[in-house]
Amino acid sequence: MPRDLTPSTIENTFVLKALTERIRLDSRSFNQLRDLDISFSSTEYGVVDVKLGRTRVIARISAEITQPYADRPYDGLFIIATEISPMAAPTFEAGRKSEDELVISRIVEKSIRRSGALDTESLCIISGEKCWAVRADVHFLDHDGGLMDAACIAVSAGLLHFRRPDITIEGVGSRREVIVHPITERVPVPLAVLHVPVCVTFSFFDVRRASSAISGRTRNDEAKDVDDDDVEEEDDSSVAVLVDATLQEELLRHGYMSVTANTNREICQIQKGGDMPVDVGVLLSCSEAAIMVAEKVTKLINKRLKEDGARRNVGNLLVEARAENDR
Amino acid sequence: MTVLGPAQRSPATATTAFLYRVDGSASWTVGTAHIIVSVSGPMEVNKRDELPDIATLEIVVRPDVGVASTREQFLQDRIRRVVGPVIALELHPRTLIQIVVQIVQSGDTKTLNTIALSASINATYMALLDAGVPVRSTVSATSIVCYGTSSIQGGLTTGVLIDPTRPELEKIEKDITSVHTIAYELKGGQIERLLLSESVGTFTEDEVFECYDTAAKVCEETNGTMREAVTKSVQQKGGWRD
Amino acid sequence: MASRLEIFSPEGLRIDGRRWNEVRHFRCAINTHPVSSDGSAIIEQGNTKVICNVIGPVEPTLRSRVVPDRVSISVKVVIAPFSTIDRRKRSQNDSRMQEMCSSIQHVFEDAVIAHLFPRSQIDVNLYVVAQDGGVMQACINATTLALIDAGVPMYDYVCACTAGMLDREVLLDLNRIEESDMPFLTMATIGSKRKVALLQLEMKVQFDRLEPMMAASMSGCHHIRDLMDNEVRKHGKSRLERGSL
Amino acid sequence: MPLSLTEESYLNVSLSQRPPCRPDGRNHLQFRPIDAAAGILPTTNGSARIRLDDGGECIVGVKAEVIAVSRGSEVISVEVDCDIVGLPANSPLQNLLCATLETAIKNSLPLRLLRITNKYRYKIFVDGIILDHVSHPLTLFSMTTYLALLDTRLPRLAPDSAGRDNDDKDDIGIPQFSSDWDDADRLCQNWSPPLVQLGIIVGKNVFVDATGEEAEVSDGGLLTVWHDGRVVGLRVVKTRDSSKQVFSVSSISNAVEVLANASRDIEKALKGIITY
Repeated sequence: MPRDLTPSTIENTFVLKALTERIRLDSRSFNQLRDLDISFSSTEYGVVDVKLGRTRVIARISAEITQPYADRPYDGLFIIATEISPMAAPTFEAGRKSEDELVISRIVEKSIRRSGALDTESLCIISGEKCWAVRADVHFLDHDGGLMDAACIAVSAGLLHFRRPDITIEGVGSRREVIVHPITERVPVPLAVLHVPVCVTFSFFDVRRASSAISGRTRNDEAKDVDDDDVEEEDDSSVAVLVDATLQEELLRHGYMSVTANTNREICQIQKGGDMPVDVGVLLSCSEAAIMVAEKVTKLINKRLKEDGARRNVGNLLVEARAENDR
Repeated sequence: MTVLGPAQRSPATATTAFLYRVDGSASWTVGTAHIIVSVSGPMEVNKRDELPDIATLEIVVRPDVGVASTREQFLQDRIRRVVGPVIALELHPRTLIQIVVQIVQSGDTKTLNTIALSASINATYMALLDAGVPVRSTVSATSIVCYGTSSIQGGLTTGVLIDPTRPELEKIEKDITSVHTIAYELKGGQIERLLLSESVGTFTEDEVFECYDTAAKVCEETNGTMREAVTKSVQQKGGWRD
Repeated sequence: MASRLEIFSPEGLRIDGRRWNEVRHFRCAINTHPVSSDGSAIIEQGNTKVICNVIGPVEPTLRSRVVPDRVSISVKVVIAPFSTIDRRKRSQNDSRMQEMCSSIQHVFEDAVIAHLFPRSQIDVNLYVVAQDGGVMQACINATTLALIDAGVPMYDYVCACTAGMLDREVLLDLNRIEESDMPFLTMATIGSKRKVALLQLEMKVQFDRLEPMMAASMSGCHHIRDLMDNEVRKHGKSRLERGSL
Repeated sequence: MPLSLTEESYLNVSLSQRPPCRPDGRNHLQFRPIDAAAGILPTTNGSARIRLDDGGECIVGVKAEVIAVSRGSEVISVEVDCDIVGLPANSPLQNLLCATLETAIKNSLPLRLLRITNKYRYKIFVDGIILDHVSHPLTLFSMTTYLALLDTRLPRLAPDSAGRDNDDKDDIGIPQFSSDWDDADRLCQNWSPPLVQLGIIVGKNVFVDATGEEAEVSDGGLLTVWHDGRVVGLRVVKTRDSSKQVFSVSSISNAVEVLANASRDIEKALKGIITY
């Protein structure tokens, strides 16, 4: 197994040739997502297994009681850990943080933590003294492209599925202490999730550069082209935009843009790297497409949540515990 | 003090060959523990850790929550002690065999560390088979928890839990007297040698021997489960025959 | 948080007296460190001051950085502890700074005609000495000027500008107070066409507000491109007269 | 660029002659042209930038923070930190620079200048960036710090809380400051900051503002801390990587006297830049 994953040049030219004829290797259309499957653990809250095609990610949400930061006494803590182990692909080393690991953690951080998906004020127990620290650990099991998207979907679904133990505060003034009721005694409490961010990655292919790569013209002749015809207005057809690229497409793409959107038509973050200039119109239509994908994914998450809720509610334990029952 | 009480035992399930980017993968689920192990290799090794006559064995253990700490170091060392002698490292000199153990649900309580260890050993062995790494014999491990609850009438009822789930553990956590993690080497379904015996707590000599016998029976059962899982996955994967 | 009224008065004046589509005072000096670097520039956009030194193309220091068919660009950003209102000493590898370095690196690896310098390296050192919003855009503009001063051939100017949205009002080129109070995006364009090299949005915003923000920041980029172009030509003319070209 | 053996011996001989002759024709007290500017950064209480002829450049920003202090504590809170581009964080050179200046300022700064009320005091942060240095950056950094401290202004208390400050009850909360920056009072109203000068010793001669090559052939370096018209600190500094740097004791007294004159001239020059 070679240490790095770059495919051979024959594979590259084959994929690029297919793209110039608007064909993808796994016969998906350009804006079609791979089949997405979300499953929740039946024995524990907050464990989500997301499969996006061959990419597989497990998110694990956990909570414990700690002290809030001094400068933000009314806010609980929310930490997301996205360390990639060599299990995802042998190119990732256990210790060192590789460059795309950095990009992934920054985008997931912006998509979920900075966009305020989890209301941290609701995590405060006693302001300045005790608060909940919610931690999301993302484990990357299999890397076939789209790690950012899978991680973001996994953490969002995990936050919705997670239940923290119920607590009561006893005593007054400085002698207050917190009693944590185990899940068997009291119905655990869900987290205050304000919106469901879904990250979508668009990969750009410059069809002109792709065709020149195939016809064996090196980049120098391509640079000559640029000088004499830079007047020619680039129409949209020369840029191929792929949604949810596989690892091979990811390694070959000339540029990418990651957009996080949610179902109330809000864009949480956009990160378009500098690797390939793209027309403004294309970027806008990509953001719109991201909202459609977000709606589709959120619908699937809610469907799976309902199924999981039903499975757990065998012998309608929840019905008995509901507040409306006459006491 | 004889060991009383039924030895309840939760069934274990194993699946293999579900990860595409690595050579071999396996998942082991017993009670509330769920471990996924991937094996890559024999592949290139970087200069620093190359060994002239045998393959370098690298084991990485990732916890389910939080960052790797001493608990993971402990698991790493024990897995290396059990799996190391079983793999025929000398057949692939100057190469690297990389084992990554990802604990999805550890099944242990805060203080214990045994369920994750026994499940990891079983999962690692299955992943090695799936990766086609040459091994000398089969390995299987189990966790045995002995507890003694003194009921109000003063009688001391002791019991044994084999690969218990976390709720069961939490129920008897206060009364646990000793915890044993035992791994056997089997050849042709028969127990050959004792590979690992990790015992924590207070126990008498015959209690330990009692645990060894129970563990032997359990390991033979686990071996059966492994055999079924491997035959199923080989049939699915097409195997070399058809 | 500054009250709404103060940020944008009904008469359409912003906190520093600008209209919605006015860029902050843009001053730049080229070839400011002739001795210690091949190309250098200082950019002042409002109160944000960035110094950029470019050394290159040179032999790559690390073997790992050698790319057989094109130049590799390494960017280092030093943010002075006194650059912000409350003094803050940043550690060298905090993730925000590393992300800014890699974004700038990617922008210029595509803007420079890279295949003319195979197996060589260009070092870009950026020093942020005063921060009043728009640090990323000031770094990108400073790097463009420094690369031009270093004589590195580029397809076109890379200019960056920010734009924000306050309720329904689009504001161009935000300062620190505006940046902390509303969602904004940073856009970098290459040349005068509608080509976007870099786009970064960090806070939640309604989708239908995205288009006006993008349009505003694009016009800002083109405006800054003209400002920088005049400055470069003026600098060139003066060097010609001084005969020191 | 390390010097070859012949260059080294030629330079050593020419520097240790009496009278010495320096490769660029300067006498032992002469400085190379310096371009200095103060008050260049809007976000600081005081700032300065100095650029030497050989490309060496340093920017220093001074910021003041209000900290609560226990009654009667005599601690003067000053923190000096600098970032030398090209060297890793807290390298030995950086520690030398910061430690020398921090102790120099702490020993010379009177406590009353930092006092706001009995419970609140200023903490002064001096941060420097040395963008490039060919010769030893100590003199450059200390001159820039001197100029930045000259330029530093601390805002006055707002009129109402200032009035109540005199009676000793001191129960006012966090002090409020007047936002009129022009009449903020200068830190160096009647205090002049310390100035650190590094001279190199070759044979019997002492040289100020040594270039990189001159330091390479020197027998050692002498550092003097100059404050209020007299030398208050002295220290031997290694100016070369090789360990065998040794020079005669007699040359120290002569060196101190030379460096004192140099410091006096520099102080006059730097004070000329700030127009009160």
